Amino acid sequence: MTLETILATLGKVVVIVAVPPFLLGVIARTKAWFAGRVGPPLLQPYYDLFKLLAKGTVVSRTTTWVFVAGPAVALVAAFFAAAVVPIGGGRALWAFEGDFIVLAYVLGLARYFTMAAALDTGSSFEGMGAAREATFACIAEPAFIMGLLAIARATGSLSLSGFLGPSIVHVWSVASASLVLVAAGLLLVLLAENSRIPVDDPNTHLELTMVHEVMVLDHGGPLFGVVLYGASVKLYVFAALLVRIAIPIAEPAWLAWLAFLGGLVVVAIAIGVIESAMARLRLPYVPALLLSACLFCALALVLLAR
Amino acid sequence: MTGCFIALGVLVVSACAALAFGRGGRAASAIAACGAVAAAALALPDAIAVLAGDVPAEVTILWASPIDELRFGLDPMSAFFVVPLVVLGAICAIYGAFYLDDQRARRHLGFPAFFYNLAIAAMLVVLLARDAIGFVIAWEIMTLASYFLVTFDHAQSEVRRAGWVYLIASHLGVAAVLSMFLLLGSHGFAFTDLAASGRADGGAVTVAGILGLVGFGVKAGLVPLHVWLPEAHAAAPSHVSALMSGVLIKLGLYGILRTTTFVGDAVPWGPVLLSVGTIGALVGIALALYQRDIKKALAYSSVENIGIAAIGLGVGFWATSAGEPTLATLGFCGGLFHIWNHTIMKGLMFLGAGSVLHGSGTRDLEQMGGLLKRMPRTGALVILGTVAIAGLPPLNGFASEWLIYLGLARGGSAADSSVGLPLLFAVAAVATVGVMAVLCFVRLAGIALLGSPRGDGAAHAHESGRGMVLPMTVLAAFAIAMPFVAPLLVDALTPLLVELGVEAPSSVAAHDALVDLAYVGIALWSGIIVVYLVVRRLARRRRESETWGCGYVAPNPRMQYSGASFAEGMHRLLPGVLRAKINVPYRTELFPPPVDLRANVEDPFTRAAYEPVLDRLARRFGQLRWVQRGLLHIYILYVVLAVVVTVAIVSLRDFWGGP
Amino acid sequence: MSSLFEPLLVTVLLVNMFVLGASRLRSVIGASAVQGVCLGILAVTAHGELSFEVIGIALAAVAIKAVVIPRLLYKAMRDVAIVRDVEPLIGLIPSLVIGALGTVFAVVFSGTLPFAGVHEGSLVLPSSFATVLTGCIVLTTRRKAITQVVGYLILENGIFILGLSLLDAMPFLVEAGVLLDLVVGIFVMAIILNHVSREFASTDAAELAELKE
Amino acid sequence: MLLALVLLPIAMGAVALVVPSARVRAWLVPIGAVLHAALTVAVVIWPPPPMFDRWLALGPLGRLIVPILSGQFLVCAFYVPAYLAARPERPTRVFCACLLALSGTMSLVAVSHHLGLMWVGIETSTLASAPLIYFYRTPRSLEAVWKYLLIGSVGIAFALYGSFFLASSALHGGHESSLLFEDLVRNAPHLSKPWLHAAFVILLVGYGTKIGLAPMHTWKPDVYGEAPAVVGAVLAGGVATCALTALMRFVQICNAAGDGEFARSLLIVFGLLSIGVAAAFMIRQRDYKRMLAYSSVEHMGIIVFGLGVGGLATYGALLHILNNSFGKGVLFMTTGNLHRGYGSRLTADVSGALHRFPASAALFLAGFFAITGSPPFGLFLSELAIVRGAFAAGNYVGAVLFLALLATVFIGMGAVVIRVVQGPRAADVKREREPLLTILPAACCLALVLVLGIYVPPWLDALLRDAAAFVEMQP
Repeated sequence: MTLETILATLGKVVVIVAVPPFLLGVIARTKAWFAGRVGPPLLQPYYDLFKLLAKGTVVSRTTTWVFVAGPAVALVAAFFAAAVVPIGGGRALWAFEGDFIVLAYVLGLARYFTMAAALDTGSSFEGMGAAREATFACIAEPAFIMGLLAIARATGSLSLSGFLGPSIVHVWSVASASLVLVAAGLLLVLLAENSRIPVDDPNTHLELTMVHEVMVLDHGGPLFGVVLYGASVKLYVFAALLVRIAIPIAEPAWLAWLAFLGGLVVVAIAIGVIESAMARLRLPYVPALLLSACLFCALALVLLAR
Repeated sequence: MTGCFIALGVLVVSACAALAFGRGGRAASAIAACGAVAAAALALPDAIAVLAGDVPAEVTILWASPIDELRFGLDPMSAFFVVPLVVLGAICAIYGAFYLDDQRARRHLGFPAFFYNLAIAAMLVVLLARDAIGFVIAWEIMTLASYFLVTFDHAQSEVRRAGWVYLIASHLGVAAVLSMFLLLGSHGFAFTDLAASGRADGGAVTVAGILGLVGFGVKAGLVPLHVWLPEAHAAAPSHVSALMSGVLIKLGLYGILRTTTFVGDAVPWGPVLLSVGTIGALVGIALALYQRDIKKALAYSSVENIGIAAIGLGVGFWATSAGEPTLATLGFCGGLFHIWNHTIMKGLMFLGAGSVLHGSGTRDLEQMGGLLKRMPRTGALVILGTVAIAGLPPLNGFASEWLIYLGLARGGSAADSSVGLPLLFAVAAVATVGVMAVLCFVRLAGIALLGSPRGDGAAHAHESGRGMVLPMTVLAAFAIAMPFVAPLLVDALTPLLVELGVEAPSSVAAHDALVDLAYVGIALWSGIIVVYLVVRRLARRRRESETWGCGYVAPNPRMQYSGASFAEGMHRLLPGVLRAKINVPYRTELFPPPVDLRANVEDPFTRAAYEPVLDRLARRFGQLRWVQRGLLHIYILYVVLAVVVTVAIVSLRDFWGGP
Repeated sequence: MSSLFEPLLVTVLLVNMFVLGASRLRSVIGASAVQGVCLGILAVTAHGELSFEVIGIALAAVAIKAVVIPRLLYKAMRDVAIVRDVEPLIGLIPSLVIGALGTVFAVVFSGTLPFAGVHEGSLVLPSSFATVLTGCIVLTTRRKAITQVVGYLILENGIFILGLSLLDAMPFLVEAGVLLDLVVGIFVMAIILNHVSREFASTDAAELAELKE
Repeated sequence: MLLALVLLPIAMGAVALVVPSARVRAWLVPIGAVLHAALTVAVVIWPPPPMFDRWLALGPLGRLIVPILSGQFLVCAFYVPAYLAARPERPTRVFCACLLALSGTMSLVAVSHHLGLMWVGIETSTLASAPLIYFYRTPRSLEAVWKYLLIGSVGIAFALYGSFFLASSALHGGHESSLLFEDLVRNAPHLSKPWLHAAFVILLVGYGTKIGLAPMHTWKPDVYGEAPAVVGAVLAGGVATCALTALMRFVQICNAAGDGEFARSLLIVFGLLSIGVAAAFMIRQRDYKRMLAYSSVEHMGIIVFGLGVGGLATYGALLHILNNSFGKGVLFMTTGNLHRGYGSRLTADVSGALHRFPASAALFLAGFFAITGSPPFGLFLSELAIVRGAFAAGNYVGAVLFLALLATVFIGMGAVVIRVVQGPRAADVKREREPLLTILPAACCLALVLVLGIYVPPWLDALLRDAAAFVEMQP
């Protein structure tokens, strides 16, 4: 473990811990810019986090330890996912064969405990959010796995760091069409998983329309802080996947890092643009949207497996 | 082998003793439980020894005709199934003793104890049998004993119906299995002779293979044949459904594995098991989603898990025929470990459901709620069970699915497109099943344990005694420990893989994968514990108040999301035939009278396929009734006609030199 | 003596036709008595020498078939006070036609069987089989219970004819046993018939159809 | 010695007629049965010489059938005292006498080696069983007796006619015709074939009526439905077995004459037809006693099918005769208890018997599993031998049809039995007293069938092999 690798891993850990809330800031600022407002400062999410962690909390009488376990497991799962996804042109913190399946199932674990925490409060709104989240996940998950599987099949490796590494450059040259399909599919999955506009409206006030926000309706103070932070890391994970597929630069380390961080910001801006340009889809149409994500990835799989 | 025989003796003796002391109730259950535990203690070392590479023993006992001789043996394949049988058998026996205790006054507890031990003994003989007749006799005794266990409280009509459906299905299954043995039994009935006549190619061997698949598939619960499983598990007392779901249906898979050793590749086992498994998994979890009775939901989840195990075995067989030992090892290890894991998880879940039923007095999800507050220990164990059975990482459910995933993914990405694509789409299918399982089991745990109680049974629920919680804790410990123990067990499976036809099984790939997973497990466990403690500490300054209902002041439990509404989103996306028939009379009057919604949640295969066919057949038979109309003349006419017609045919045939 | 053989068998066949055609019960019982007598004479003529055994059989047959059983049936007919005539289920003419067909079938069938021994090409087998078939037709087509008993009697006569051709082979004891069983059978049927008439107030077959699926 | 076997029960019957007190008369039946059984054991161990120049003899078949008959009668006999005690108002004089006489006539059939004598034996057994069926003196039982007598007599007449055909087949085959089996078997190859074929057909239909093969089975449901349970047991176990013995003698003659193939094909057709008809009428049967009758038709079909398949299946058929007669005993005696307890035979009125009559209901359920051939019981082994024979003989269609029909019977019969045995427990229902003597015989039958399912003792196996070889005698 030379000094240089220690420094690299430290750098990666810092990025994983520090960058995610910044993405939320960028999205908020983009939406404000679109609406002609000045918008909150880029570091607003950090301020919110510190404020929330310092506050006391109000807990419903019907809840049990599951209510607290929800946000905790969500955060752990998000960090684990971040550790497995390759960062800045190089490899991920942790890479082993078939880690993209563990990634999907760890996110499933987070989803389990978030939904359980929502049901723990016994409120009809949180139950509604949990039910919707479960239904949409049932269609988003296969798309996610098929997308990653397509790239794995194309590059021959089964590890995220493997197939999102340098070998993807060759795939771009050979089968760029299917990669675009995969990227589109993963973008839709990103929007669904991180409660972005077409699937869910993050800052609406009408509980009946929410999906993710309503699941954490009752979490207050530090609990909500942990939830927020977990959600941001999860957004970072999906964005990082998208960036590593879209911008496969690995050669000069500084350029790779720059491209990676720049890519994250570009993805955040893209999300902000989509949120400003579109309104939330009616609920019965969301499965149709996610089904199209599935079809994209399946088509990519078929094309690549030819 | 001697350990197993002594265990058999202990089981049968304790069963009869339990029957004798039945009147005492508690004495009977205690004797039976001790018998089961002693048998486990005796049989386990034998099985583990054979698994660890000891030379398999074979015993031949000469018997009176027409059986002529009975052969018994313990080879890696049997030993692999003996371990879960005796372990879960002992645990459920202890649980059962306490579970049935409060019925001591009303019921004669000797009988369930007797049939319980008899069932375990019969299953042990099934696993030890090395000749067809001994196998079929033990198989049917197992069916009869489990039938009497399922219909323990036969006062309720649906229990009787469940028992009856189980009896018919098993009987038809045995008929198919018997025909297979007879088709292959031309040289003799020992398994070695069956394998010998199995090597001769020809249509008969393929037909025998298919008969074996169908016959054992009924017991394993492969999809079109699974209709008896949900009703039987819902009707049986919980420790019996745990035993049945944990071990009995696994013997179906054991039977299929035995058939593959007889029939060899006259039947393309890889693709067959893969497709049957995928369909089974998808249909099983789709039906488990909207079940209102938690034990039925768990039973359908068993159908799903058997499907996943079949997929694992399918990958193994496909890779063996394609000549890739590493892939075959991955598939087989995945499939076989999933059998062990499912035994642990499903046993824990059914015992948990039993404890919930014992505490809250109901199995109906819509009457439960808030049980975690009232039954903290059972609640926690059930949540751990649901996480495991949904196949989520740190626990054992994911360990075996993980190997199956690797087998499928590696096979898919390496092989050419004609074979690769189905494998890759199988990965997608298993992923869908996994995420639907998460939905199904969050629904079970969430609606039953969390929130506020919906029925007064749940409101006054009381925690189960130590006797019921301890067995569940043991199973939970297995579930937690399994992913870390798995890497050590992989090379224990190599003799079994050789028996399944893998030439040079290299368990390196499987070993490395499990080691990676162990690290993932350690990371996740430590992360969750640390972060949970930190978050709890952060949120220590807290104030209790009502749940936020958007300003609505008087919330009541009925406003909570119910099981049906939770699954309704996904239920609507299911294909039409799998959906429950919900009929709501549509009233158009100005002041419509109260209307009730009735959902027919009967198994779609029974409702759409089996019942109509059987009804039509019964009516067709009914039309034959006029033959017995009561008129004496007609009866005598039958006799006369019988003489005249037969004489005519015979003499004509003779006259014209018939054959 | 053997010259009487053929005409007697022909008379038996004629009696068959008469039984099928008769509409009154009394005449049917009379016909069965006549057939009994013919059988008696047949028993004697079937064998050359008149041993004590053969005469005994003949006398027993005539006594039982012509005297004991008909009187029994007449008494039963009187006790039960039933309507005198025979109500056939399918009408007299069709039963006659079926009777004729039966006889033809009997002749054709016995043609296929080799007939060695003294009765080369004789009418024994066809007449025996025809009588058996007539008995069956009476059993299956007549509504009254008493006519069914008569039908059974004619069936037994048919079998007795074939028995005669084996007389030298069949020891006396078995022949007597067969006759004895016939008597006991008819006797038990008559007893049951009284019970039936007391219980059901008529021996019509329609009442006797309660046991059914 | 052999004559004693026949005359002893008839003598006991005569004594029963004379004895004044009802209790003593009721106990005469079991005493007679015990004596008969003792005599049987003596006869089987020290085979006596044939009597009346080989009219009465004990061949290999006889040595198997006589013990079955006397054992079965013994078990049923011990049921009679308790059965009659429950009906003090009924006159039992004729009942006991006829029952004992029936045992005598059955033994006569088993030991007689003369065609005519055997016919007389079967005819007298029919007449002896008529008053037994009419025991309840109801219009329905009267109708049952009338049908039993008429159809039985027509059947017996054809049997006699067939015997005459067989005698004349010897006569016209160029040899002096004799009705002794030894002679018939000895010069079997010289019998004229057309006569033999016609004889076998008529005999098959004649004795088939007594066995209860389809389409001549129509009297069985009415008779077993109306007769008292113990009479049903004796008829199904005893009289049917005698008729089967007669049929086996003719199969042996056909085998000896080298015409085995012809006889076997007919037996297979009639066997499968019987199982099919029984299966068809078993579905949604409303009366559980009539259901037993169809079960009897089915098992006769199975035995005849076994004889038809030949080879290993003949051994299976003989073992099945033994298992079936005791299996039927369990079912009939337990239904007798349930019928007396509930006062009705319709499955609609009887449910949840396990709560009121636990012992009888449990035995009834176990009997059901035994009779439908579930493994731990003997009937599974015999049916397995039969199917194994069928597969070995390559008769796949027959074997598959056999298994399918057995499955249908299981479903049909199971629906009735499960409905009767299991059921809701009404509040006021309490466990009723069941006299030991009504339970013990059924339990012994079940125990025997269970033992036969696991271990067939060597001496019994030797008996079965000799009988099978005897029936399968090649020219």
